[in-house]
Amino acid sequence: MIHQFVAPVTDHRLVADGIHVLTLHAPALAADAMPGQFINVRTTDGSLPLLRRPFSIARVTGESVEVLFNIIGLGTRMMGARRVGDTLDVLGPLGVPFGIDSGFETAVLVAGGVGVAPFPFLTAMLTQRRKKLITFLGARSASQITTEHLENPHIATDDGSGGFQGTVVQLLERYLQTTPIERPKIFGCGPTPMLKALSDLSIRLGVPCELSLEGDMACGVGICQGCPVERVDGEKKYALVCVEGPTFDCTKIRLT
Amino acid sequence: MIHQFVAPVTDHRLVADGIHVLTLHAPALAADAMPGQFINVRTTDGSLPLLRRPFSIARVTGESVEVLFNIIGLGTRMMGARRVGDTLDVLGPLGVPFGIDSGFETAVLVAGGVGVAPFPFLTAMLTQRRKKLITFLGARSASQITTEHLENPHIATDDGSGGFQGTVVQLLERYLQTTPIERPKIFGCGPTPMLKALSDLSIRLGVPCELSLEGDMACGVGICQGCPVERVDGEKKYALVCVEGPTFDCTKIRLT
Amino acid sequence: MLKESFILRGVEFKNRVLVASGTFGYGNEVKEVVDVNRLGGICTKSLSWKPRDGNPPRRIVETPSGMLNSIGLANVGVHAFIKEKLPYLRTLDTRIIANIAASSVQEYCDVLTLLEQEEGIDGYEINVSCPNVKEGGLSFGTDCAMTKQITLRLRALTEKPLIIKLTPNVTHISEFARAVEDAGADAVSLINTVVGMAVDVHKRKPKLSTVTGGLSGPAIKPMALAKVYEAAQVVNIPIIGIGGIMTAEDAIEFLLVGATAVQVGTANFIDPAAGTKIAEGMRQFAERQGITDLEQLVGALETNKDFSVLHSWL
Amino acid sequence: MLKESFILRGVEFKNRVLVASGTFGYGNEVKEVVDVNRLGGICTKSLSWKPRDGNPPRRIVETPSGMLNSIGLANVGVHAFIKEKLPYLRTLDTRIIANIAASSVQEYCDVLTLLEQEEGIDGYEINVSCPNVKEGGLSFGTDCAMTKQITLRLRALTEKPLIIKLTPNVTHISEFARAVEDAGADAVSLINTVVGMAVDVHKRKPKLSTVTGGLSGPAIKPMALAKVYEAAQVVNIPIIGIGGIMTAEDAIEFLLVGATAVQVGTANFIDPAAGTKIAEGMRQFAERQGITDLEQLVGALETNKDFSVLHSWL
Ligand SMILES: Cc1cc2nc3c(=O)[nH]c(=O)nc-3n(C[C@H](O)[C@H](O)[C@H](O)COP(=O)(O)OP(=O)(O)OC[C@H]3O[C@@H](n4cnc5c(N)ncnc54)[C@H](O)[C@@H]3O)c2cc1C
Ligand SMILES: Cc1cc2nc3c(=O)[nH]c(=O)nc-3n(C[C@H](O)[C@H](O)[C@H](O)COP(=O)(O)OP(=O)(O)OC[C@H]3O[C@@H](n4cnc5c(N)ncnc54)[C@H](O)[C@@H]3O)c2cc1C
Ligand SMILES: Cc1cc2nc3c(=O)[nH]c(=O)nc-3n(C[C@H](O)[C@H](O)[C@H](O)COP(=O)(O)O)c2cc1C
Ligand SMILES: Cc1cc2nc3c(=O)[nH]c(=O)nc-3n(C[C@H](O)[C@H](O)[C@H](O)COP(=O)(O)O)c2cc1C
Ligand code: FES
Ligand code: FES
Repeated sequence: MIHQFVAPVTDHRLVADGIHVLTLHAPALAADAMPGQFINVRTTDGSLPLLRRPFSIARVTGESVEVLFNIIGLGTRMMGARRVGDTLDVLGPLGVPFGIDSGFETAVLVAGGVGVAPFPFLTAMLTQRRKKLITFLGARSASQITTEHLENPHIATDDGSGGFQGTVVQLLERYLQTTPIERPKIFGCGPTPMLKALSDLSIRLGVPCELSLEGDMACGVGICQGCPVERVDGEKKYALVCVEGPTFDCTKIRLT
Repeated sequence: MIHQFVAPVTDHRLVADGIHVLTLHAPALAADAMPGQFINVRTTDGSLPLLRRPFSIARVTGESVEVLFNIIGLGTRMMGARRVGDTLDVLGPLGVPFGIDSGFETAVLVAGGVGVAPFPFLTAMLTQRRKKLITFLGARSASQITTEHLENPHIATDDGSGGFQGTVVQLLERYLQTTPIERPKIFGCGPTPMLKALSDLSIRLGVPCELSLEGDMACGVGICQGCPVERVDGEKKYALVCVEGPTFDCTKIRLT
Repeated sequence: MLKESFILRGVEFKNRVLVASGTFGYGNEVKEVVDVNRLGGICTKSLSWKPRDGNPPRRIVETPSGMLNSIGLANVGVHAFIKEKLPYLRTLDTRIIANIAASSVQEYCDVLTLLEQEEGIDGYEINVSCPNVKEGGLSFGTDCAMTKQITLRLRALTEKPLIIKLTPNVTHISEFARAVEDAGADAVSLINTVVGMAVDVHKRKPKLSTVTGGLSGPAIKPMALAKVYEAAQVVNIPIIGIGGIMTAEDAIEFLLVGATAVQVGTANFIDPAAGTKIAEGMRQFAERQGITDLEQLVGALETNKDFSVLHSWL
Repeated sequence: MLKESFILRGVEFKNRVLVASGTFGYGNEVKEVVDVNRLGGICTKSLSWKPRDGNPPRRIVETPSGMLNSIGLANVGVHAFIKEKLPYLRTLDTRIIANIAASSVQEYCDVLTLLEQEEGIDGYEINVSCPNVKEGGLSFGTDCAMTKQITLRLRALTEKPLIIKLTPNVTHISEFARAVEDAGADAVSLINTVVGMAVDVHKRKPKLSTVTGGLSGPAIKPMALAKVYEAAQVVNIPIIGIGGIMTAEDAIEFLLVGATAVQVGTANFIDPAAGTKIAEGMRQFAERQGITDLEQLVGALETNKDFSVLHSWL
């Protein structure tokens, strides 16, 4: 069930270079949310920026919900300026969660940049379900990486300042070449080119893979039709990222 | 000479209920400004609010300039959120200063609400010139009154919570009925209806009077033609508040 | 007690705030966070004969205080609407306006005729901002004769309220308003979105897949008010004002310039309850002003008659 | 070395950023804070035959990411311009475009003829968004035949660059662009302001004394880009893009959709040095992209040819 509410900010910290985590007191959201779902946040009272901004639910603890983000433009700048005691107008939980219940033994979490956002929550829920976990994290450099609340992290950086030098998908591919994984399922989140590479790899290897997509959203609830992603087949040409996703089986959609 | 510069905020305090004073380090402005002049301030980097906001130069001390304001809408809200260390983009000094050099012995300063803004600076310059000073301050209630850096203050409040109950112009009129003033000149600043009443009174009494007008401004420098005030006579119908004012001899303009 | 309602061809709307087509889906998407029964009415997403996939991404671009969209009228089609969406809408205690889009006059007629057979539709709003395929894709809505013809044809097919939704992308919207009034429309609604575009300077490509799209939101409110005011000078049928309405004050601006009611569009994306909050805000405003019937605000703008809207120097 | 200049009828402009009429006065108001010689050109405030007082206050209203103005073309008149303003403008090392406004075709001709006798004017920009008194005050600029006639008449009077400034308040701006091209204009500039209004709900009055006014600023940029793009599809003469340009990226958007140069308007009020900063930003952008001549950006938008600007579904 979707809630709309004004949540007080109870904590705001930096967990890595430029990576903010805001904690919101949001009991109804905390009760209903599942990993992979997102919230749509109003970053200002005025009309600039006009639209809400979508953020993954990064972690749920008790009655609190965390969001993890970096500063991209005006909306995230407004979020980054929020202090303890300020509030945020939130709509959520939205979207289809990751499929975490069956069909795999080992969850392989693959994040590009702030694509790590949904993974602390996912990690917690998978751990509850006694799944094995391996996490692959990519970023431009080591300072931008956070491994908080993640299991078994492996790191790739573009500049080689930490872990493997290269992309996180290259790192994953090398890992899989050498290390057998028991009944794996890949969960990916990050920029679209990375997701495309990840999708290609998992299809090539025949490993099931779910991706959390980004997309331009106006409403976040299936009304505006603003967030299409092309389907591989089916009678409808597009799926809506906000209500049919943001998580998709990578074989069902075509990334461009 | 007009300057455009980015000034650091060196102090921000409340001097009365809802009345903010920001201190800016602005040496060139401090050197050139005269009382009655104003600055045009960019309150945000973005386009909301789009236009600069005009503020009287409230006080000059060394290389610092103060502005005094209350929060009306978005622009002043952005100003009120400025902290020490933040900056403001400023254009100024702008406009024609008060005439302070000749033709009077006693300066009668009359302020409605935040119309008090230009008077600390004016008081300092008049004191330098060894003029006598009396100050009349009006506000809704006593908590909104500041007498900082003013001489000989008399107070009127709408709710009677301080001084005379009534308008500041009524208070002035009573005062003048009982107290002879040597070669007076009235300096007025405040909302237009108050200025109109003050203008009527001074014309009736034959006391010279200069008013500092408000007006909707886009440019503040005489370009946009957005800030007309009707002239009493002359070949041109309107004067521009930003460059021919904001200070005007009350007999030269028609307030509506 | 404040009278909030208004009547269109005998159909009473409980208040003057409707939600605009394309910005409230089919009424069921946000039912958990909005009491939709407190709306004056719901204009459905535009319905075409066949379902439409819509345009390729990117369909949405934010602009200063506005947004561009190029949805391509993605909609389930009128048949699926009747089967899947209408049953829910019928359960609501608010007026349901079916908004119709089409690429030929015949398609408009076909969709309306089909809907005429259904219970639960209180009226029609005709989206004429659609490409006329017979005329090489030129928009019906920028062609006054076509707009009139559509109105005439549809008027003959229904006794329900018929609202023609006008596009602002014309020189004199008042001509269009008058033409559809003459053709028997019960009301005009305006404005639809304003043609606009945005460019990605790094990719050297339009941000929207279709190059241009429709601008909506607060950025267009000044323009929308001027269009409604212009139309109000010439027609006697009610006008429904649309464009950038975010607050009750915005809505009242539209009433004052001559709108009988308003539609709230983009604001629903920012706050799904925008429409009900605006209706509530209008009640509060009316109470503060001692108004007993919102009709007292309609066209109540005092203007200095020395100046006229169209003829002034800028 | 980046080539920034462009040529109009043999007159070279040092760069592609001009300041728009009415937003930079007569060039001398902000000379202390802007190096005006770093501008590509200055379009003067519109000049009419007689001085004009302008409209009564209120003339300026802020709107979301935009502003409405109803100045009423307050200007010193062409005679005072020649006597009082032109001597200073002559001292500048930038192009001076005299913008002309009038209420009859004859007045346009008279003003231009008078200016033709003066040194120091590099070209003319014709503001056709003026009321035609003979036609009851209908705007010249929304009447394609009138716009063409003005162009023809003025073309016969000057060998200097003649730029016709088009209004966006028309259905198909491309028709107007083509008409003035046919009539011999050297360029079109667009857009002038968009008709808009704002209402004071407490006073129940329009905020502007003239009811409606002209909307400018970032709010209109998407619309301005679409109009320039539309015009660029049909004319071969240069287009000067105007509307909501605040940054170098904004200016480059206009170049990409087909503008040869741009004018910066409302931005000058927010930052008097906006024009020079935008010119500088364009240089930096070009350098980063390895562009040697800004002309390479003009019309360089890559569009998917399956979609066409005017005919898409929204
Ligand atoms: C379902 C979903 C979940 C998300 N979760 C997170 C999260 O947990 N943490 C996080 O940091 N970010 C997340 N994002 C991305 C986040 O929404 C954007 O970073 C944010 O909207 C940017 O807003 P802004 O106003 O700061 O930037 P803007 O000023 O809007 O944009 C700046 C630039 O970034 C581009 N941009 C903006 N939004 C997006 C987007 N959604 N996708 C791609 N490019 C974009 C713009 O085109 C522009 O060029 C998520 C997005 C989606 C769709
Ligand atoms: C020369 C000059 C000097 C000024 N000096 C000071 C000063 O020292 N201290 C101070 O507090 N204020 C001063 N003002 C007024 C100040 O500029 C406005 O309060 C400010 O612009 C409001 O901006 P905002 O964005 O907060 O409000 P907005 O959102 O712009 O406005 C909120 C409401 O106030 C009205 N309003 C806005 N500006 C004005 C105005 N200038 N006159 C009348 N009504 C207005 C609007 O119409 C609106 O209804 C001065 C004005 C001028 C012209
Ligand atoms: C995403 C989106 C989709 C829209 N879809 C439709 C539509 O299907 N039919 C229609 O007549 N208008 C449609 N509109 C136009 C709105 O109904 C409304 O006329 C316009 O957005 C202006 O109002 P606003 O500024 O309040 O949004 C759509 C607008 C948006 C933003
Ligand atoms: C206050 C103001 C005055 C203007 N005066 C004129 C004018 O005299 N003549 C003219 O052709 N355009 C005039 N314009 C229109 C601008 O030149 C420009 O076309 C328009 O503002 C759009 O550009 P912008 O969004 O960058 O401001 C004026 C605009 C403003 C805001
Ligand atoms: S964001 Fe509106 S439908 Fe997906
Ligand atoms: S504010 Fe622009 S002329 Fe006065």
